[in-house]
Amino acid sequence: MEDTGSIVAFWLLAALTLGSALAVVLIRDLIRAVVLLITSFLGVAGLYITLSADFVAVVQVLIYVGAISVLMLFAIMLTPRAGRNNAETFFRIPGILLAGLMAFTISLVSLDTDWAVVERGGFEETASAIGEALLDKYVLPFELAAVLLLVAMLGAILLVHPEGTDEE
Amino acid sequence: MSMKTEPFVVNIGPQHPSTHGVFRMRLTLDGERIIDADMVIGYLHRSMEKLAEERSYTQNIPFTDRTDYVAAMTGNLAYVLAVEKLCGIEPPERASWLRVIMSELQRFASHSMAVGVFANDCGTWQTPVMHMFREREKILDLFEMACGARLTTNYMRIGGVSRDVPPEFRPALRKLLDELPMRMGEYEDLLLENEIIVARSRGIGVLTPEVAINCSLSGPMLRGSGVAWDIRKADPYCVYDKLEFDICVGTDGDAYDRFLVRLAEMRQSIHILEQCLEMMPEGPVHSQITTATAQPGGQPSAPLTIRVPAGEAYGRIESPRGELGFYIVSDGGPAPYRFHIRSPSYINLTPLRELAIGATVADAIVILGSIDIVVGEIDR
Amino acid sequence: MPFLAKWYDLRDLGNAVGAFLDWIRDLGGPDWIPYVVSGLIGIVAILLWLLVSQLAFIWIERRVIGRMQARIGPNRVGPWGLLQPIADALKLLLKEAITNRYADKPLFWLGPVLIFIPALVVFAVIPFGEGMSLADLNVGVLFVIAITSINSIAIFISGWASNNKFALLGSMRAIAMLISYELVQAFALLGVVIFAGSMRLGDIVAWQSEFNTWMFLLQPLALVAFLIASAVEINRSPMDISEAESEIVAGYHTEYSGIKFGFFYAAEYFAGFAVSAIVVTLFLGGWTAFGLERWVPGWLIFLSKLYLVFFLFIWTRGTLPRLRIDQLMAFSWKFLLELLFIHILVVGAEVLIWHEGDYPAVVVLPIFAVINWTLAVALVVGWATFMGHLRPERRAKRAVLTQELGATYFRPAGGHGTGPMGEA
Amino acid sequence: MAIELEHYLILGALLFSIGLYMALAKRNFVGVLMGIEMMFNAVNLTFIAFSRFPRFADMTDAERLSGHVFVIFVITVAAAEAAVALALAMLVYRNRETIDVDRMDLLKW
Repeated sequence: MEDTGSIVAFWLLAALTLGSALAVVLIRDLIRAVVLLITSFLGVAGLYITLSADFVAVVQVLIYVGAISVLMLFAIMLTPRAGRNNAETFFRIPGILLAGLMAFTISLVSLDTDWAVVERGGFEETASAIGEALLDKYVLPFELAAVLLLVAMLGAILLVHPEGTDEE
Repeated sequence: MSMKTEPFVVNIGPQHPSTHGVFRMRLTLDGERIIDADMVIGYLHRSMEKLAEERSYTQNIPFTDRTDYVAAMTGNLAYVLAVEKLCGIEPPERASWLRVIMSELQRFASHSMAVGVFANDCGTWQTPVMHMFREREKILDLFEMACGARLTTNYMRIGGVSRDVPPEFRPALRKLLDELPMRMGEYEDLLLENEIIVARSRGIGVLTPEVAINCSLSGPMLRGSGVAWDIRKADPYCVYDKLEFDICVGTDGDAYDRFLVRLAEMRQSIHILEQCLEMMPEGPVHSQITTATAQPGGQPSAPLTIRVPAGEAYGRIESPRGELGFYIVSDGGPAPYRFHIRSPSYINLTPLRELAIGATVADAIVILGSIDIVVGEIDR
Repeated sequence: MPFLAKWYDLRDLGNAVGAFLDWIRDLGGPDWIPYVVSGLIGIVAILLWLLVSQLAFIWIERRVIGRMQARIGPNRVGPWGLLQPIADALKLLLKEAITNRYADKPLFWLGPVLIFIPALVVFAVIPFGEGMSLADLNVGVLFVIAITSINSIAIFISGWASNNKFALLGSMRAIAMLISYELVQAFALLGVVIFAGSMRLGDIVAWQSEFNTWMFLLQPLALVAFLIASAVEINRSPMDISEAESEIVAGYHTEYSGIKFGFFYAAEYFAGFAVSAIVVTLFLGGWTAFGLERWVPGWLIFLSKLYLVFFLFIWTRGTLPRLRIDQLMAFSWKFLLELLFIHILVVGAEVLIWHEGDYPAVVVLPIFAVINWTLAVALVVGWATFMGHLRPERRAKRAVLTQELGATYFRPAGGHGTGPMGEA
Repeated sequence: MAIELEHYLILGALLFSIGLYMALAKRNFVGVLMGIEMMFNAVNLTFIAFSRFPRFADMTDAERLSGHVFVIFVITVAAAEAAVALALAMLVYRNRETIDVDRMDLLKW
């Protein structure tokens, strides 16, 4: 990826993603943190597009931005007395150490390794190929994911359903 | 939603698009469900009952315009009936007929407001209200013809009405009556049969007849619960005993039935007005002014003060909202000793708390709309 | 200038843009400049068109609803009140934009801005005419669904940041609705995608033009479901529950005034145009109209269809009452989704039969249309009956007329009785 | 400077570390969940990056796209996980009126 557009796009999106991720850590107010997290998700979706993964990018927007963040907002709103403070526990220092170590190690390894990449260019179209793969090669995981989603949905409903009330 | 949330308090009103004035509902909500409701009234209190004790009997008539400002004619009528009962005055025949015409026109106008606003509360974007206003305007034109005012009519007088209707009144009313049944058909098709209004109001705010009677409700509220009760039949005043009409009752006692009863009563009003046009006699319109009067220029006016013997009287009529009664105590002086209004809007609010609890916010608005309050009458 | 040469061909405004770009390319300079310029031209054109359409439709909506409500509508500012929208816009600009003291200020500002994004970005993938699309993505349909889901975030933020109970209630309602109807929307579009075999909006239009049909003729149920879901998406009556005026004042934008309210107001129109554009593209043949596009510019056909669809939303607003939130949710989960499941199954089977058997489209498509229309009617009627919609306590009725003073006609809901039950 | 695989890997590593820190150190349950989602995102990013920059020249496009398929599964699982986790948070909140992880120390409801 050597054209100017890709390079500019990568750096901009990387800055957006990491910047808002850092802001999520630092900001105190939980609602604002979720809003920034959404920005971060959108940045990741943009990065997917630079990697010519259009289907995954759109799915990222649909699921992470449209669904999971809304769920989080709901959870924050439905727990009003829990406080909206996004503060750290006493794990702060070990957390920083561990995370720093992790970042350092992975970065070092990825820089150190010879990835022997073959430049193959981006994909022409991913959606149909992914669809075929899902329903052909990966049909069992696909079905399992469906079952998992169903189980998760039922579980979530059962968990939050107030005891002693019935749907009319 | 069945998700459990913290209860929180919402003030619907006093400034709110659908509290029909300055009425306030303090709702405690669990999500969208109402778990407690508090009615706060008094934002439009003008101390009418006390003020009336300082003014002569005739001077008090304009007050009755302003209690229920959506139905001023019936307010006038109930008051003058009470005073006439106290004095033993019998108004001339034609005056009684005019009173019936005016109160039925008023009933139609008031019910069309109630129906339109109810549809608004169900969420139509002003359309039924505007259409209802079209008919109401024509009725107000008739009022203007008869007494010069449109909203606060001040038409009834103790002993009759302020003046006879002009000659063009009759053809105008005739024209209106020819038009109204068609409009009513339209409203019944578009509102009564409307799927969404049915879905929104059926089974909402169910009042059983027992509760309705125990809360001493009256008017469409009571009839919506299936109790066939109408002062015009039970205690006929003016010339209602000579007229033929039906009591319209609902069968489920829900918001839809109250709405339904109002629409049906509008048809009955048309029926009554038809009979009035046929049967109304000529003659004087005030007991103390014997000549059948000509028009404004040379018209003698009714006396401004009257002597009322000591005693008490209760005059009641079927106003568009229910039993409107005036309880007058006189000590023989120029002003009433006690002037009490039994206002139907106020009493019809009694069951609102019970109806609202367990409903959703949207339902509460529909229920309030089906009660058809006029804040001026609640607070007086 | 040489690029003017091709302007005579109004059938495709892309020609003019292409000529302009060629001219720029000929001037030299880096190769990315034409890309940027073409993108900018597209964006500016779409924005200008949106603004003009919006101003026009504010006036049209007010006049039309005025007619529907037996009144005249705006008629004072300019001839026939035509300048009313401009006066309104000026008023909104000059009004004080109040920020509630306890509002979460950054988010309060963010809300009106964010609400624009989905409505505007959707237009990137809409083909206005042949080749007149800013970016005809190959996942266009999915993109549309994904982008519109950002709406719920914007609404939540503005409702939350207002720190107002009505706003909070409104945004809760809005999100609950949007999430339920996103599914309906996706399923309605799935049928279209299955038939057309592509998620690219341009391909779907081409498919409809190739087989000389409009998608709604083949899939009426999908169109109806999508229209309903769109009405929810853009908060149009009878689904304007999240800003229900008679209940929660103005819902999530209760606290907004001045130009910030103007943003919400404008975004509502933009979103309306966006869903109308999607409906036109996917169900009504886009910029094609059975060969008419050979004589009339495609974008004109597209725009006239779009305005007609938008008129439909105005019409419902002028006529229908509002549903209750739980009824609307139940309608999505218990009615539309089930119907769409069956619809998808049938559509899938049809496409399978068609492609396996390799039948000619002229024979197969009319048969499919008949099957799908019959199925749609049967499903709606059948499911409504099954859900008890025809039970007497859910139908309209008339008042009982009686002369019998003091009788009680009350019968508990669901019971069957006619005469008086006893004396009161 | 051209963008290579390493850029994406380091970006992923940084995002993962931020997520890890949040998951470890945040007090609020939703904060922890946000960290976990961020980690998912970081992993997904590396998957997509590896799929874009393959190691073997003879891989077919379908084989390269298995990374995308995996990401789809990860997103599915993340959605399911978020739903259940937030339901759990609601449940904890209902019983304890808090969703701070360091106060969920009863080992029972």
